[in-house]
Amino acid sequence: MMAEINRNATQINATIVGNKRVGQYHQLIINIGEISNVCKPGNFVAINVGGETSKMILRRAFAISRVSNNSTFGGTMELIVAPFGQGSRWLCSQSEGAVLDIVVPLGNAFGIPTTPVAVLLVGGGYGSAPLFGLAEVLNARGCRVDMLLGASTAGKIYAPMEGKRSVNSLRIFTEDGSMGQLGRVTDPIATLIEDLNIAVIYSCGPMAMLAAISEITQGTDVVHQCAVEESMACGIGICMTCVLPVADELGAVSMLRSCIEGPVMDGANVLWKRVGKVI
Amino acid sequence: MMAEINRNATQINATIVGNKRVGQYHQLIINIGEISNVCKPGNFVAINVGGETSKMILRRAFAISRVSNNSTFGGTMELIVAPFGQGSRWLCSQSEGAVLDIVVPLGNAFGIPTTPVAVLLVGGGYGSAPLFGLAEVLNARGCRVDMLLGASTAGKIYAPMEGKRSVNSLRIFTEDGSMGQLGRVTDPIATLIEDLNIAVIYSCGPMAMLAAISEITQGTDVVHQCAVEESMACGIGICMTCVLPVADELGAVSMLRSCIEGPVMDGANVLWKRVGKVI
Amino acid sequence: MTVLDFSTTLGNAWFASPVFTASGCASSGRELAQFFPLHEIGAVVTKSIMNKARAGRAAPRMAETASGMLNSIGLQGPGIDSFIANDIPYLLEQKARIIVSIAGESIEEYAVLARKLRSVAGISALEVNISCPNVENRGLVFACDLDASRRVIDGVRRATGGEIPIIAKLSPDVTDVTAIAQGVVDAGADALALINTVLGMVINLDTMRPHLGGKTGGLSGPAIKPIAIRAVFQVHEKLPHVPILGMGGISNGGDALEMILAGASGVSIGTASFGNPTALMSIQSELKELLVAKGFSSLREAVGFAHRNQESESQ
Amino acid sequence: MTVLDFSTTLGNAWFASPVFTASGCASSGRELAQFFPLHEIGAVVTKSIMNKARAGRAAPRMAETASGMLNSIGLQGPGIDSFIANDIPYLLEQKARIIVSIAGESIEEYAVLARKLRSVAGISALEVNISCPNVENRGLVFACDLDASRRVIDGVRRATGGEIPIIAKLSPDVTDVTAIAQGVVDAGADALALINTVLGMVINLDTMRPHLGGKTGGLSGPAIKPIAIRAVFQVHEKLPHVPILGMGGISNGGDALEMILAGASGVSIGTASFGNPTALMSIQSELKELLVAKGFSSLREAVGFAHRNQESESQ
Ligand SMILES: Cc1cc2nc3c(=O)[nH]c(=O)nc-3n(C[C@H](O)[C@H](O)[C@H](O)COP(=O)(O)OP(=O)(O)OC[C@H]3O[C@@H](n4cnc5c(N)ncnc54)[C@H](O)[C@@H]3O)c2cc1C
Ligand SMILES: Cc1cc2nc3c(=O)[nH]c(=O)nc-3n(C[C@H](O)[C@H](O)[C@H](O)COP(=O)(O)OP(=O)(O)OC[C@H]3O[C@@H](n4cnc5c(N)ncnc54)[C@H](O)[C@@H]3O)c2cc1C
Ligand SMILES: Cc1cc2nc3c(=O)[nH]c(=O)nc-3n(C[C@H](O)[C@H](O)[C@H](O)COP(=O)(O)O)c2cc1C
Ligand SMILES: Cc1cc2nc3c(=O)[nH]c(=O)nc-3n(C[C@H](O)[C@H](O)[C@H](O)COP(=O)(O)O)c2cc1C
Ligand code: FES
Ligand code: FES
Repeated sequence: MMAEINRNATQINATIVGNKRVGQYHQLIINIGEISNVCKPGNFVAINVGGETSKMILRRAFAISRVSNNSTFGGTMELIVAPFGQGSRWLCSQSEGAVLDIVVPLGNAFGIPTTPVAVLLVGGGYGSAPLFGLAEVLNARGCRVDMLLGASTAGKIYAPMEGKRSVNSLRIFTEDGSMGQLGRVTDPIATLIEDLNIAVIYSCGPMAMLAAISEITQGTDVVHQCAVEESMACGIGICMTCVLPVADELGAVSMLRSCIEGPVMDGANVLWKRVGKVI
Repeated sequence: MMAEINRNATQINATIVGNKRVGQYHQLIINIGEISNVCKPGNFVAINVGGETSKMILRRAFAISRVSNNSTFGGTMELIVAPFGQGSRWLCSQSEGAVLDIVVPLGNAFGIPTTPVAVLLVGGGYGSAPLFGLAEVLNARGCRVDMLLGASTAGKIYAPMEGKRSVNSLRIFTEDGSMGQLGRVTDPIATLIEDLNIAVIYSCGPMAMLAAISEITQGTDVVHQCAVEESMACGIGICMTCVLPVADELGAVSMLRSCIEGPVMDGANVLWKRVGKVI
Repeated sequence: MTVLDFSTTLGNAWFASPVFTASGCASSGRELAQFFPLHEIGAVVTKSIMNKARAGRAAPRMAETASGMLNSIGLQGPGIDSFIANDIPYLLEQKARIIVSIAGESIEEYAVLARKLRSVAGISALEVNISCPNVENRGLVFACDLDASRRVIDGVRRATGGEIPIIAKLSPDVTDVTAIAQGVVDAGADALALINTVLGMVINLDTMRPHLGGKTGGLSGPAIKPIAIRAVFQVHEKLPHVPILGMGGISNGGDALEMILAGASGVSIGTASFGNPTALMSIQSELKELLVAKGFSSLREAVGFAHRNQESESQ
Repeated sequence: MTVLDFSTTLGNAWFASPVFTASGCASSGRELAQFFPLHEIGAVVTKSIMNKARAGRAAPRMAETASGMLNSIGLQGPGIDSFIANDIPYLLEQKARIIVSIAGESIEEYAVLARKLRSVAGISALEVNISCPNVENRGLVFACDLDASRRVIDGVRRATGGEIPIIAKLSPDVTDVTAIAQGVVDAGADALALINTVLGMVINLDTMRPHLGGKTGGLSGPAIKPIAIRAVFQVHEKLPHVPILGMGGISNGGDALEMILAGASGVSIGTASFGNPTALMSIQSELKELLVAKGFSSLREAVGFAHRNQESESQ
């Protein structure tokens, strides 16, 4: 396994071929040529921000939302970026034609069931981004795919039209009720597990949401594959900053690097209460 | 006098209305509105470089080449910028419409003779920039204005067509002979002083050129007004980094700030040999 | 809307605002007066003054570095007599609050300076810059030597007779800044200023020798902010009742708040003014807004909040 | 075209290139192997290893700062036995040169580590990271205490019997880094590595408490380069015959040359690899080109050139 760390990862100069505002996010389309063939749902990309004279020395990580292998530009990948701080704002301000220094693909991928089972996809904010690409793959495997998306407000829901095609149902929750139902995306999960006989939950979003889902699935047979988001200095496994406390089968806890042993982790093994504590 | 330090200096957001390559330089036209009325030949501007996320924390100083008070954009100033290092390259890469954070006008101005005398203007590299605006003023005073420009090579000579109108003669020297005469701009000065009965030399260019001119004028009655270029952290007199050893009438030497007691200095008073030494 | 009490105190000196200039980064005030009224900020901390006039170090005196700069000025200045005659009256005329920074090459020189300033009206506090080479002890910087630091402050204390608050300005270039802090407080310092610049060097790749005329220089600017925050935090933890004037890389209101939460009762703005002559004004207004937004009703409540807030952490 | 001798030596260890990874910034090498062949760089300096496995500090473990970053990893690692069993064989298989960094909480732990490594074939040198808290002495960092530093190196020296070169890695957080350097060289260090990170802190403005789980962290990256250059210059001036592995903010060939001119015989690349996984490759080729362009025929000629070049200054 170890010899495969960062396998396929390549540092390239890639051109932005699309930058569109979608609600409070930017949808970026980036030309990555043949690399799109080796990107899997769950992988992320690490992008240099700020240019040559930048004081920001670390890359920013973004989940790959979707790849397209035969677009007019050759292979492309799509990112959904929230203009949050200095780095992401810089990225969102780049125009078509701008060239980015990126490392891609990074991290592990969502595990795909070998048999067609019922799965639930849960996304918080821009966390929905990788779920649509994942839905297509699951769909192709014959899985029944239902999706829940949540955010604080309508502008932070990312739910593209085409994405809906691969899902059986899509329900939206906002904390201010400005779109879909008023409430949290985690509210209906317990009921849905029962009603739809869910075998796997795939989730991506804020850590608190992932922890809440793990609490719901705890003690059940439902597998919880969650894409975590720890702050990362390197994205390639050399700095040890992105760790989370994770238990192995025997219960031994270690601090695993979420960049190479994640971002997809088994939610049941993450010690959510001990995140941010010395173990 | 002290109460006048930085008088007229204003910090404004100013829009680039023109950016054109001229030889190895960029000619930038920047809209400064009514401030153009208080800019004098010799003054400089201090410009923030690199934008919000820049690691360059200090402004860059540029001589104001010319101002135009009734251009189509309102008042504008022209700069001639050599894309030398990170800051100036960034500046040269800014497009029309880009907004710059600038402080202008800074520094003192060339002294203008009260009677019409013969003057010689000597520029090295982009140092010629402020001399054309100066020539217009001198010309209006009835002075006979001759000009010498020098550089290592043709691409580093800045001599705009319109600028030549205000000068009686213009001779160009390049060290590689690629334009004008082969040689140094300082070579003909001694002879010209005699032949044209020069009263004042105005110079702007590398420190070595200014020092060489001071050596030529030493012991003569020729006044040497030179615009020096020390590296400046603040440009407004608060940091004491830009100092030069200058003697007063009694011979007492002090370290004067070239940003507020310059950039124009009396070449006869600067202790050129002690620049870069403890005094 | 909350009415914010933005005032602060250093020893027995009261200031309407906690935002000050940093010594050596505002000359004696005149140069900045074109950009904002000097009486609108907390105080002008003047460039460290010595007894005699001084020409300072050879050029080049500065090098820009990544998010910072090195300087090697060498305390150029007109000497205390000229300073008292020319600069203090100007600042008083502007109704500016004045903190005079003094520097010496011997323990006696500091005392002489303090004696001369004791009788000058209108000075709010003395900042004692002990990051100077002690010519009587192999040029060892006072601030790097616990005993020398104490003796300087003790001498200044005797000379002023306790009439003016003494702010001892410390260097971060020591193994344990809290030990020096404790020492100078024991010797009579009413407040502490930290940090002075960090010793650094740049080699010029053209000449292939040290770029600065003085070879080494002091590193300042955003690059050193984490070092400054750490030093202020450590010292406030050890000496919670000693007011601190915090500085090092502050360039916006958020930076100022960070420094205050770490334990500073006031902040000095140095290098930021070079890149932005109106930095003090914008930092002051941003800091006010942030304090209100965070729900503080006074600056004082925020001082050292990062220490008090530690137990209340939820997860 | 000049044929450049790019090789260097640290003690009796020879390396084809002077460009190494920095400890803790390349894990144990595997993770970088996808980006370049590990045998093409001078050596892999592995993450500091302790005797027992260690989980390290709580998250968050990093904060980006202006042109730098803070980290607080707390020496997470698998322990020496696992390291020898799994990581060394991998590196040998890659034909990488190996420098093993060791860290301990007691003088004895360092000696134990050195003894275990003594018999392992294929290790070019030991880097002794003494920037660790000494649990036997109030958690005081070894590197901040002259006597403790000497005793660690002395213990390691005895344990290795002089077979492997010992590189003592120093902290800049001391009043006089040259005194510590002198001390560890006297105690048997063959070479010095400097600098380790600078102690810093960031306060999180949302939580209003220290951002890092471990409160303070180590500052690295371009922000600290001037401090690193100064430290290397000072130490090389005092100990011109002791080889130095220089590090701190090196991110391009020019930075590496600056470090070498200041006195380093080799350079370690840390934080730059986080922003750019192929940094070592580009720095290596840029450094080669620069040395040739400057007219050097060997790396060795450039080492400490900024000192020798000082008298020859023309103006
Ligand atoms: C695996 C992974 C996938 C991600 N996918 C996406 C995505 O699809 N869309 C998107 O908008 N964002 C995504 N993020 C978060 C994205 O990296 C941050 O929004 C971005 O780093 C914020 O940086 P900034 O410079 O704007 O903010 P700043 O606050 O200036 O960042 C300062 C530092 O904190 C780190 N940081 C800040 N916020 C986060 C965060 N939420 N997670 C991790 N590190 C953070 C930054 O990387 C940087 O080092 C992802 C993060 C990770 C680790
Ligand atoms: C009064 C004055 C007038 C000037 N007029 C012009 C002009 O009209 N056109 C023009 O192209 N340039 C002019 N310069 C020089 C201009 O400021 C520098 O070219 C520019 O600062 C180089 O910066 P950089 O970021 O590209 O280079 P870098 O090498 O990245 O700069 C690093 C640091 O060194 C300083 N520096 C580098 N070169 C110089 C220099 N030659 N003089 C002073 N400081 C320097 C920079 O300001 C910066 O702080 C002038 C400088 C001064 C002081
Ligand atoms: C050019 C310059 C000159 C300085 N001169 C002095 C001085 O005379 N006395 C002093 O105590 N500190 C002096 N300092 C240090 C500053 O007051 C301040 O402590 C330091 O620069 C850190 O703050 P900053 O990062 O905001 O600049 C000087 C700093 C700079 C950059
Ligand atoms: C994330 C991280 C982890 C580090 N871990 C170690 C370590 O285990 N042992 C050590 O001696 N130094 C460690 N260091 C310090 C580096 O080896 C190096 O001395 C320092 O970062 C300065 O170099 P740089 O600016 O190139 O990163 C670490 C640095 C970072 C950033
Ligand atoms: S981000 Fe560096 S190890 Fe994961
Ligand atoms: S540049 Fe600061 S005093 Fe002149």
